Parts: sequence; C-alpha cells; structure tokens
Amino acid sequence: SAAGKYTIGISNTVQGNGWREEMVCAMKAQALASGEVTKLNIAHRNTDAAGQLEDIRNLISAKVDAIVVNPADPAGIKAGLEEATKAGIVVVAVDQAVTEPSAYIISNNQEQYAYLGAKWLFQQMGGKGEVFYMRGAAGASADSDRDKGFKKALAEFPDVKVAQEVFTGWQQDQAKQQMLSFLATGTPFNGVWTSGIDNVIVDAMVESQAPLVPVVGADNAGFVGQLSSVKGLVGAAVTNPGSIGGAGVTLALQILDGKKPAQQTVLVDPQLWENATEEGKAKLKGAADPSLSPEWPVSISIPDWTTYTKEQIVACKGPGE
Amino acid sequence: MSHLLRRQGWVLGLFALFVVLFIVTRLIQPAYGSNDFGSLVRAVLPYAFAVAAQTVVVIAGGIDLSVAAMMALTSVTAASMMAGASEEYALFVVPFVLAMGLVLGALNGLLIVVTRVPDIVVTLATLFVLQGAALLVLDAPGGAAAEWLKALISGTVPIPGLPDAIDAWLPKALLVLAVCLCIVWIPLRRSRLGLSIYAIGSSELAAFRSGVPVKRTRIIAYALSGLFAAMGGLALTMSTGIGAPIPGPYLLASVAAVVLGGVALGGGKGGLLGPIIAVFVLRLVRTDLTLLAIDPNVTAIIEGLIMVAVVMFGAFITMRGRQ
Amino acid sequence: MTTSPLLDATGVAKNYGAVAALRNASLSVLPGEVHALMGANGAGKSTLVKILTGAISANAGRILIKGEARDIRSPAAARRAGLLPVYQEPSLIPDLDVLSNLRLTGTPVEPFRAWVRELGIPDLDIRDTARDIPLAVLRVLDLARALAVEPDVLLLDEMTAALPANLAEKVLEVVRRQGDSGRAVIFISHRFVEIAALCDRATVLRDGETVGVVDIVPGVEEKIVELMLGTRIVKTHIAARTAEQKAAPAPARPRIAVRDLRVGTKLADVSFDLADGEVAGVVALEGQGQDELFAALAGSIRPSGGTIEVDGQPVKFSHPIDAIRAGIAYVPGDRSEALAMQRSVRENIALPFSAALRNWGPIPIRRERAKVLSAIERLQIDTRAQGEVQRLSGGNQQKVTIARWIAADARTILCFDPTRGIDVGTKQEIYKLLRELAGNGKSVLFYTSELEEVQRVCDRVIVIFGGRVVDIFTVEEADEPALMRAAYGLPRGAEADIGILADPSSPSATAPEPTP
Amino acid sequence: MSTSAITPPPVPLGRRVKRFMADRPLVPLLILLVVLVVILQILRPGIVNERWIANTIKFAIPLAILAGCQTMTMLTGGIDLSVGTVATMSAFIMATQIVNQDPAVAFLLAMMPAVLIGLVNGIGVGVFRVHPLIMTLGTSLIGTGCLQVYQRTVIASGAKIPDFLAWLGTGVTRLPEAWVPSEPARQWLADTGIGFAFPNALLLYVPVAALIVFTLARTGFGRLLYAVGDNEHATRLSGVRYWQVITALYITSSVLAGITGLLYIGLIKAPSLSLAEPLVLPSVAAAVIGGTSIFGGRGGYTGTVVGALILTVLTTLLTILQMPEGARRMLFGLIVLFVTAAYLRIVEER
Ligand SMILES: Nc1ncnc2c1ncn2[C@@H]1O[C@H](COP(=O)(O)OP(=O)(O)OP(=O)(O)O)[C@@H](O)[C@H]1O
Ligand SMILES: Nc1ncnc2c1ncn2[C@@H]1O[C@H](COP(=O)(O)OP(=O)(O)OP(=O)(O)O)[C@@H](O)[C@H]1O
Ligand SMILES: [Mg+2]
Ligand SMILES: [Mg+2]
Repeated sequence: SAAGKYTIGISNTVQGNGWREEMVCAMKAQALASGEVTKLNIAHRNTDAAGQLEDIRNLISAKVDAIVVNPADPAGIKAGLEEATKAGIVVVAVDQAVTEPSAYIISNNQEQYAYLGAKWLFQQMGGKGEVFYMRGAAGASADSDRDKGFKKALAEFPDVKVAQEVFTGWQQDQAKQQMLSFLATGTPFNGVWTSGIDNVIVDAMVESQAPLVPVVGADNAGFVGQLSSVKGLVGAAVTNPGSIGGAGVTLALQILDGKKPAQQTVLVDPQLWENATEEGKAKLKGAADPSLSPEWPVSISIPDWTTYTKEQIVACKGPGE
Repeated sequence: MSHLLRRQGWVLGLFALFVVLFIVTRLIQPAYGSNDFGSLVRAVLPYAFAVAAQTVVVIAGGIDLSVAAMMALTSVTAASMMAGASEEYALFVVPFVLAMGLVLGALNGLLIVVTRVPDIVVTLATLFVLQGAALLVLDAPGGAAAEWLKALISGTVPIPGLPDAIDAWLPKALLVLAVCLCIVWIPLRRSRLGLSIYAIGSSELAAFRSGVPVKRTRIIAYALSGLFAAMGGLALTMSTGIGAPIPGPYLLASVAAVVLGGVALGGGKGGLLGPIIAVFVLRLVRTDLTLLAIDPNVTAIIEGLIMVAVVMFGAFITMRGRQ
Repeated sequence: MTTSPLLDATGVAKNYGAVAALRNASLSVLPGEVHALMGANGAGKSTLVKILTGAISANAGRILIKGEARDIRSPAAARRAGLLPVYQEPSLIPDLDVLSNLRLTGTPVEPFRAWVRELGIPDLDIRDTARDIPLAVLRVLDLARALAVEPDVLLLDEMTAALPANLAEKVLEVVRRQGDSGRAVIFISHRFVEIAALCDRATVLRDGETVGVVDIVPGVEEKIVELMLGTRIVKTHIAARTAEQKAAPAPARPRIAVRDLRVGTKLADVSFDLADGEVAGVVALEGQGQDELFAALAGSIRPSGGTIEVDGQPVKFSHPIDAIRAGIAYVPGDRSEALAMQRSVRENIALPFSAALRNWGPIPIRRERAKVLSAIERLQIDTRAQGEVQRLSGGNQQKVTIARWIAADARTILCFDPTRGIDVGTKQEIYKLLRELAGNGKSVLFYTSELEEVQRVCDRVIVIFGGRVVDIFTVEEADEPALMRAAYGLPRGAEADIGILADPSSPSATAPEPTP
Repeated sequence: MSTSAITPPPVPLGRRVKRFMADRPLVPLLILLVVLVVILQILRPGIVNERWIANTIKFAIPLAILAGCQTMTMLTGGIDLSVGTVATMSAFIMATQIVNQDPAVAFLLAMMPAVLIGLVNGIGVGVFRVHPLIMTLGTSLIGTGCLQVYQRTVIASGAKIPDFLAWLGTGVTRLPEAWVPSEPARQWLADTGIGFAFPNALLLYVPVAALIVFTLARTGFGRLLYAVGDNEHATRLSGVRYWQVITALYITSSVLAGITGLLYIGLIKAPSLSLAEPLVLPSVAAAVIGGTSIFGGRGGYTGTVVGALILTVLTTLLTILQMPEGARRMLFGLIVLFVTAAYLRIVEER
C-alpha cells in the first residue's frame, strides 16, 4: 500500500481493560488498513485528566498531524485540546464527548446506552418489580452519564424500584462478590442492570442456582456467548463498540484529507441485541464470537467507519510494526 | 566544594541525568522548545507537590499513603466551591483548601501519635476515608476553576528587560512551583522545626533527648504533608479546570520519586530538591517515550526498570561506601 | 553546711515492669562541687541521670532545683531548669551535621567551638555529619555542647570511659574548672583515680538505693567499695579456683593461633594462642581494639591482615557461620545484639540449629527440647517468663546468650564482658560455668571490664592497649595493679602513676584522626 | 531477694478480661467477626445461611492466601506489594496457555513469572538491601508491563478457564447425608441450613494454610523469619545468612501468590489484566488486623485468617448498607483503623 503521509497521536487513560485494549487495537488496525498513516504515536496508560493533558502536550511536541483521544474527562482536558488545535492538529474525541468546541467528536452515546438497556429490562420485568443496579466506578464520568440514562428510563416506569445500588468499580471480582452477597440476602429481585461487568453476574447466578432473572449487559464476547448458551437466561447486550477507536482514526483522516463532516459531533447510537425474540436471537448468533477474549466487545467493526478485517484487529498491529 | 559534592552528590547526579535527558530529547525532536518545556513543567506540577508531601513525612521517618486521596479531596473541594462562583470567591477558596489540607494532614499525624498504630496502616485507613469524602463532595468529575487560577500556570513570566527568547523558558508554572515549595520549605529547612523533623526521622531517641517534642513534630510533619497535598490538589484543579474524585496515580509515583531523589525510606536523610528533580526526570522520560512512539505497553516495563535499577544502584553505592 | 543545694532529689524510684531500676535514690548537689555518682553496674546511675534530665519519668520521688520543687517531664524542661546531661550513649542526631545539631538544641556556636578546642580537638569541621565522626570525638562534642550553654548542673555519665587518655585528661581539667566557677557537676565513672582527682563528694548507689554519701578524702576508696558492694563483699582474695580447676599443661597444638592480626587502624599485630581447656582473659580499657579482635575471631568483620589458625589450619571467615562451623561461638557484650527479644527462650537458644540451609525443614522437636532443656538446666535459667526473652531479667537474658552455645556444643566460646550489668550471684554461676567448660576441654576467650574477675576465671590474661598486645600474664602474676598498669600501656614493673598522668605520647594517646 | 509479704490486691474484672484476651489474641478477633456477622444478620435477616457462608469463604480464601504472603514478609519487617501482579500474571497466563498447551505445561508456564519475580525481589531486598516497598513496587510495575505486552500476543487465541480450576474456585461439594449419624441431627442441620456443603477451594486452602502455620511454628525457616524480623544482627551472629532467608521468603511469597491467582481465576472466571490488583491493599490490612506487626518479629497466620474473614464480611456489610459510596468508603477506613488500634491496645496490655 501507499507509504502514507500522516502521523497520528493517540491518548488513552485506562490500561488493562478489555474494552480499551480493543479500542486501541481498532485504532492500529484502521491506521494500517487506511494506508494513509506512517506512524502511530500512542500514549496509553492509567492516569487522570492531568496525566492526559501531559500526554496530549507530549503528542503536540511530537508534531503529530492528528490526535485521537478517549478523554479521561470531557472538561478536564479542554486546555490541551485547545493548544493542539492552535498548533494545527486535528483533534478527534472518541467514546465520550469533550467540551472543547474545536474538537470533533465521534462517540458512543453513553446516556443512550444506559437508557436503551434499562428500558428493555423494565419492559421485560413487566413494568414493575425490583432491579439490582450495578454501576461502574464511582466518580467516573462515563458512569454518571450512564446513571442519567438509567434514571431517565426509571422515571418512565414508576413501578420499578431499585432494590440495591452498588458500584462494581468495573472490576470482575468485586462485581461477582457483590452479586453473590446480594443473592445470599434473599432479597427478591426481578432484573439486573450491569454497567458492562456482565458475564461474572450470570456466572454467579448459575453457580448459586438462583432463579435466572433478565440481565442487561454490554456486548462483551463472554456475555454475548452466554446469551445464546445459558439455558433459561433472558438478557440483552447493548453495543458499546470498542471499535469506535477505529472510527475515530477514520474521521481524523477524513478531516486531514479535507473532508470535514457536516457536524462537529457524530454519535454512534448503541444497538440492543436481546435473546427474547427469534429476531434478536439471530442477531446475537451472528455477533457471537467465541474466539475473542471474553472481555472484548464482539462488535469489532462499525459499518461505514472501519475498513480493517477481523484478522487485522486481532493481530493488533499498527503501521510500521 | 567536597562537602557539597558529598552531600549533594546524588542530587547533582540526578540533575546531570536530567540535562542528558534534555539533550536526548532535543536529539529526538530537534523542534523541542520552550513551549514544550512549559508543558513539561505543567505536567510536573501535581507530581511535584505529591512528592513534596511524601518527602516531608519520609524525612520524619514515616510514610503517607493518603497523599493521592488527599489531593483528590482538596481538588474536588476547590472545584465544587468555585463552580458557579465569582472570580473573587476563589481568593477565599485557595486559602480555605490549603487550610483544609493542613488540618486533615495534622489529623493523620494525630491519629498516628494517639493510636500508636503504624503510620503505614493509619494512612492506608485515611486513604479510604479521604477518598470516600471526595466522592461525597463530588460523585463525578465536575466543578470549575477560576480563570485567574488557570491562567496562573499557563504562559510564561514576562520579565521586563529580558529577551523573549530567554523569557520563553520561564513558564509561570515553574514560578508557581518554586514559590509554593520555597515559601514552605526554605523557612522550614532553616528553622528548628525543620531540624526537628530530620531529627525524629534520624533517631527518635536522640531527638527526644535533644529536647525535640517528638509527637508534636510528627504531627506537624503530617500537617505539612497535607498542606503540600492540598497544593497538589489545587494544581490539579488549576490545570484541568475540574475536580475528579478518583485519585490519580500520584501515590506510587511520589514514593518512587522520593526514593529516586535520594531520600532514605528510613528517614532523616535527603532534601526536597532531589525528589523534585527526580520528578522532572521521570516526566521527561515519559515525554521521550512518547516522542519515540515506543510501544505503550513497553513503557510500564521501562518505568519499572528505571525505578528498580536506580534504587539498586543507590543501594550498591552505599554498600560500597560502607566497606 | 549553709549553702543550699542546687539540686536535691529524694526517694526516686523507677520500675521497668518487674525490674526495679531505682528503689529509693537520693542525691544532693551543692553549688561549686563536683559530685561523684558511684555504684556497681546496674546500680541505677544512668537511670537516675535520665530521670533528673527528663529523658524518662520516675514512678516516685521529689526533685528540688534551687530549693523549688520541679516536675521535669522532658529533656527540654530539664534544660530550662539548668540541668544538662551527657548520656552514656551519644545523643547527637546521627544524620545531621554538627552545626545543625547545635541549632536543634539552641546551642550557641562560638562558645561551642571554644570548648571543642579547649577539649583537645583543634580541627573539628562543624559541617561534618555526626554519623561520620568517631565515637570518642562524639562524646567530647556532646560535652562541649552541654558546656556551651553554661548549665547550672552538668551531668556526665561515664564521660571518660570511651576516651583516649589525652582527651580524658582534657575533660577532667575542664570539669574541675566548672566546679571552681560555682557550677555543679555530677560525675559518673568507675575509675577511682578520676574520682579522687576530681570530686568533692560521692553518692553511692546500690541496687537502686542511695546507701551513702562520702567526702572524697585519701583512703576513702575502701569505704566506697564497701558501700557499693554491701554485704556482698565477696570481692577479696577468693581463690575461687582450686588447683584442680586449673588447666592441664598446654597441649602441643593450640586450638586457635592468632598471628599479626590487623583490623583497620584499630588492631595491629596481635598475636596469641588459645589452647583447649583454657580460659584466656582479655583486659583492656574501653575502645582499645578488643571489640574488633572479638569480631574478627567471630567472623563478623574481615581482618585486614594477619592470620588466624584453628587446629593448625589457617582460616578465613567471611560470615559468622564460618566461625561457627569451625566451632567458634561469640557471645557479645550487649545482650540486645544477641537476642531476638520478642521470641521465646527456647527459640533463642535453638536459633543456631536452624541457621544452615539444610536445617530449614521441620524441627525435630524432641531432640531440640532435650538439648535446650539441658542447657537451661546447666545455666539455671529462670524460665517463669520464657515466652518472651524481653521479660526475663538482665542476668537471665545474659545466660540465654551463653546457653545457646552450650546447647550448640561450641568448642570455643568468645565471651565479651558476659557479666556486664548482672548481679553477684549470677556472676558466680557464670564463672563456674566457664571453668567447667574449660574442664571439659573447651576453650574460652573472655574479655572483662572488671579486673577482679580475671583472678577468678582465667588461666592467662592478654592485655591490649592501643590495638596491640602489651603483655600476657599468667594468672599468678595478674594482680589488679599489674593489670591496670598494663592496661594503661605502662611497661611491667614501672612505678608510674596511672590514670590522669598516663603518658600522653603513648600510642593510644594520639588524637583521633582529623576528619577530612 | 526478699519475697513480698503483701498479697496482691484482687485484679478488677475488666483487667482480668483484658489480660485474658491479651494472652489469646485470637479471641478478640473472633469476637469481632461474630459481632459483624450478627450485625449483618440483624440488617438483613436470613442472610447468614449456608450459601452465604460458602460464598464468604470462597472470597476470603484468595485474600487469606495473599495475606499469608504479607504475614510472612511482614514478620521479617518487609512487605510484598507485587503479589497482586504475580497472581494476575499466573492467572492470565494459565487461562491463555491452556488453550493450546498441555495443562501441566500451562501450569509451569503460569508459575514461571511468579518464581522469577520472587527471585528478583529476594535478591533486591536480601542482597542489595533495597527497601521492600520500593523493590516489590518496581517489580510489580515491570510485571504489569510484561503482561500487557504478552496479552497482545494471545488475543487471537482467546482464553479458557480450565474446568478443574473452575471446580476448585467455585464448586461446592455436598457431604453425603449418610455421614450425619442420626435422623434428628440431619433434620436439625437441614433446618438450620448448616453443615452439608463446603466450598471445594477449602481442599486447596486447608493444606496451604496448615502448611503456612506449620512452617511458621515448626520449621527452621519459620523460626528464622521471626528471628530475622526481630533482630537481624542476632541471627547473623547465630550463623544465619540474611540473603538466603529473604530470597527464599520472597520466592515463597510469590509462588503462593501465583497459586492464589490460579484459584482466583477459577472463582472469577474472567481473565483480566488487573484481576488480583484489588486484593493487594486488603491483604496488607488483613495481616495487620490479624495482629502481625509491620515492623517484624511478631504475629502469626491464624490471626491473619480471621483478619481476612473480617474484611470479607465487612465488605458485604458495607455493600448491603444503603448509603452513598463515599460514606461506605469512609466507614471502611474508619473501621479498619479502629479495629487495629483497639487490637493493639488489647494485645500490648501485658
Ligand atoms: N529500658 C530498660 N528496661 C528494663 N530494664 C532497664 C532499662 N534500663 C535500665 N534497666 C535496668 O535498670 C537497672 C539500672 O540500670 P542503669 O543503666 O541505671 O545502671 P547503671 O548504674 O548506669 O549501670 P552501668 O554502670 O552498667 O552503666 C539495670 O538492672 C538495668 O538492667
Ligand atoms: N514482665 C514480666 N512478665 C512475667 N514475668 C516476669 C516479667 N518480668 C520479670 N519476670 C519474672 O521475674 C523474674 C525476676 O525478674 P527481675 O528482673 O526482677 O530479676 P532481677 O532480680 O533483676 O535479676 P537480674 O539481676 O538477673 O536482672 C524474672 O526472671 C522473670 O521470670
Ligand atoms: Mg550506666
Ligand atoms: Mg535486673
């Protein structure tokens, strides 16, 4: 392919999480597949907004042509993004919105994500009953966005009550222990909403032989597999594609090539794959991918936005590697 | 001169390392200039305060695991107080938050002195308490910072009469850092109190016998640590314009930089300059790793290796010195 | 007397758990006097000094300063009351330089410098870190620091013990002048010569109680000794050793042969033999290299020259385990160096059993118990509080350090002042034990700071001065005056006075090396 | 040497109780555990049942083993912060290697980094005298980095939890009812809901715990750990080579952490790159609550086990409480501090 002409910087602040790893791999794969990128410059570590500012400024120093960033906080990195734009760098935020007006945003709609799943769940519950609400990490902005969506759905179903609200910290072990403790209390409940830590929850219910109630999770490979294989499990996976990273690279390249999008913000709306209907089951079957790591979302590509193959994203190699 | 060399040998070595790294940076990225240096200083800011907070208690023979949580709490407090408030209100917020750090730090010290539970356990407990308090103040990142506070660390110091080319290398953030640290540290270092902090870290018994009020000094050391941590929290709010209730990676970084900076984890030895330079070195290493576009997964290995290698090297030197 | 005392303490008591360090001590010091505080080891002198200067708090007692009742709760309070100590252990902060140490205690620098010069250290660099300064100099600095604030009462705890003769002499001069200028000095020393030359009166402590106050006049020594030892005055002509206890004629090959041993600047050209079945004494003043000699033989430090032969084989020890494998065990003088204080008597005694890698597995409990019990019995260790060694009395702790090597059946035992701070009864048991060991064909090297012990235990005495062996006596020749003279580096038979007037040009009397 | 003629005054009850507890430090801990369980039962009547007990034990076990690592290192005055990384590494490697490898080979591969990190820790601390905190922190950073590099090479092959580990981690075995001698007893047990089932993890844990207790109490190595932490100089004079003890210690600690990782992956069944990290600080807390001195020389494993149980129950308790997350964390910190302080007071009273 062509040698490429752009250097793209990437900044991400959560390391060691399946979703984020997929996102980074999608970025690499898309950069490779596009043939327009000479080099990726990736800052990928566990840090906070201040640390991300540091990374963004380092990328500015490295004179990249564009920066694709998954913001630690929408407002916290405004200054850095502004500096980047001033330096003539194209800035694209993925996964979450940012407040810097000059930045382009291609994002999963977190509020919609929660609303969609919760609404489906409450419908499954017959519009009444108790729900076990398993949130993400206390204090994270994605978590509070999702909380808004959840609360919105809750407001639409006045007979649905929250039996218990816990923070899983997006940690598998903690979530599982919380679920098992909750089951042990014998509190009646009719559904579980999880913020993406889902397969351990199903495991916990199966292991303790508790009656299976509807579960809503994300499209992680493990959970999607469970939705087709665990007998008696009714549930839905809401897509939250990590491949949004690839889309971010595509958007950045389009802008560099002078094809600016109509709007500053492109929202990728989540889809819901449920196993309550035949139609849903078929969708799930198509999406299921047992060869993926259970923590990886199965939606490894976004139509119109990504052009890499599955082999490319799984190989996780960028240009020049 | 030989005194200076012997005493500050480690610090001078670190400084030399920094200079070498700086040259390397220029080689990697010939365009690396004053703006980029300003970025470096701004990145250093919260780490530097965290390290200062850790240094004071380590010199006093203790350790403070609650540094990062304290920064988070003070940061969200400042950010939530300034949200929607006037610019002038921030004039009140800043001293309030600093006082809060001082008091909470003193509380740490008081708990250690009163309960006689080892410091590492007390501060581990307060880590949870402060983190919890931060979440109560703001349950998600938010708040705001006054514009003048944000401006305080961006841009350079215009010194009249100085050519712009030199002026550009004097970022405001550096001035803020130097002023904040010096205002506390220099008078402290020169005072009886400062000596007392070194004394209790060096030998509690000897300090007591020299008339040092050991308990009070320990409490003050933790209070100062709280004060520095509060400065760190403010620095976070100033640079990001928000407060985040989840602590950043400042605890481990502070311990590492303290050790790299030549402050013995047993107490009594070292100064503030070493750890601060160590922070600059560590941040510059990160810059270089980014500039070189090193595989991000390898950077963790490199950072760990640097830490272990430098500390082992230090231990090796002291062993050689003893023989 | 009409003058009222500067300092007047009565009925002072201090308990450490079950140990009564002080029971009923009193001390009254007049302005202008140098007052000796005397007593056997462990009598409570240091404890009294610490109480008077606020370093520890008393359980009972009343302290009057210039006639006023004062409650001294901290060293700082004592300073304000005009009481300044120089403790037995250096109290400069190790990681601070001298100047900072002065600032810490609010000591004026110029007077301090003047005193340091006066005390015989002309070239002190006050930017030196305390940790890097030799012990003897540190003691002098401690004193100068105290002097510089012109205290009303200066308390010197065994100030001269670790000093070379020339420095000691300077100290004595200075102290004398303090008395002359109307201030008071409380002076603790075990050296009669110093007391005689310096002090006006002496308070004698025995088992934590003041048993007498005497004026220092010629010939008062006997009386003081009597007071110090009380009814236990077994001191004299013991002949505790009968003829049979004496060693058999030396066998052809020595157990240990030391030749030209050198350790840094501390020990030079030391040569001697130690035979099986022999107890060889080592006598030396503080800091003459005996510590290094024992440490080198025990494998704790590496000698810088010379040879050590064990059973005719040259050996090089790089770790104590090497010495232990060669059958040489070391009992340090400081119990806290040898014991794991929070562990049980049994574990402490059995510690060497587990040292080697191959013995890390399961412990043969029965065999261990048998060995430990027999050692405990042999030393008659009081095992009522055996769960933690720190709860044992000092004497029993000391016995544990020795019992360890009895249980391990070491062939040679290096005992460094094993009777330091323990009572007369226990001392007798230890003497007996050492003789028994020799009788069983083991060999013992025995350093003692109490000259009279030599007569009771040793077959031969090696006297060390300034890092060199100055003389080797047989037990018959080793009377106290002879030993004392030798210990001061004086040739045998010379009639020079000892103590203050010892020849300043003798090897040890050189000033400590100037620090770079 | 005179015996006192005065008979000692009668000791007040409070002091007697305190002294009783001081001599049996496990008693106050067990009391605290029971109190927590009772509070839990009051807050959520019926929660304390067979299933809950089994779950609590399952989650307490990995914590207890890691706390065992901390106990042993703390006895020598050290600390091992790399246990989380080591456990995660062995878990992750096991789950990914089992896909293509023989189980035995996968096991060996999984334990390799554990041994290696333990060795490096041991040499750093024992030979170079690096502070254990820094040393183990550094190796854990390196380990995490290596793991991240490694995981990229295995994304394609996916991961699998070996059935055996899942059985061990999550399984519960029912004892044959025939083992209970009489029908009424059987009935009673069934009614109260106790005693018929035990978590399979105990099959691994009981021997491991017994081994740790035995090692500390009855082996030369255990002795040396206490002695080295109490007085290193004394052990040197007794012929102990410090570096040998420390190196062996950190290797042991790492291997135990590796085994914990395997057990934990069987329990959680989701390999992730930060699997066991959240257990590190609680493992230190469990050892401290269990009465092991962070300065070395004092403590034991039985207290640690109770400490781990206390923390696990406390976590449940706080989860059940309906209060903001922040308040929950504050409460957790305060309780840990309070328990440690109270416990120190009781034990020091001798
Ligand atoms: N911290 C302590 N804990 C327990 N016992 C102690 C402590 N300090 C001193 N003692 C005991 O108190 C007694 C008096 O000790 P002190 O140090 O006052 O004796 P001393 O007269 O100064 O002896 P020396 O001449 O050997 O210095 C001794 O039996 C000693 O073992
Ligand atoms: N804290 C304690 N707990 C239990 N028993 C103790 C404690 N302290 C001392 N004992 C017991 O009391 C005995 C006498 O102790 P004490 O310290 O009074 O002896 P001592 O007369 O000073 O002997 P020595 O001259 O050997 O020091 C000890 O051997 C020990 O068995
Ligand atoms: Mg004394
Ligand atoms: Mg005693």
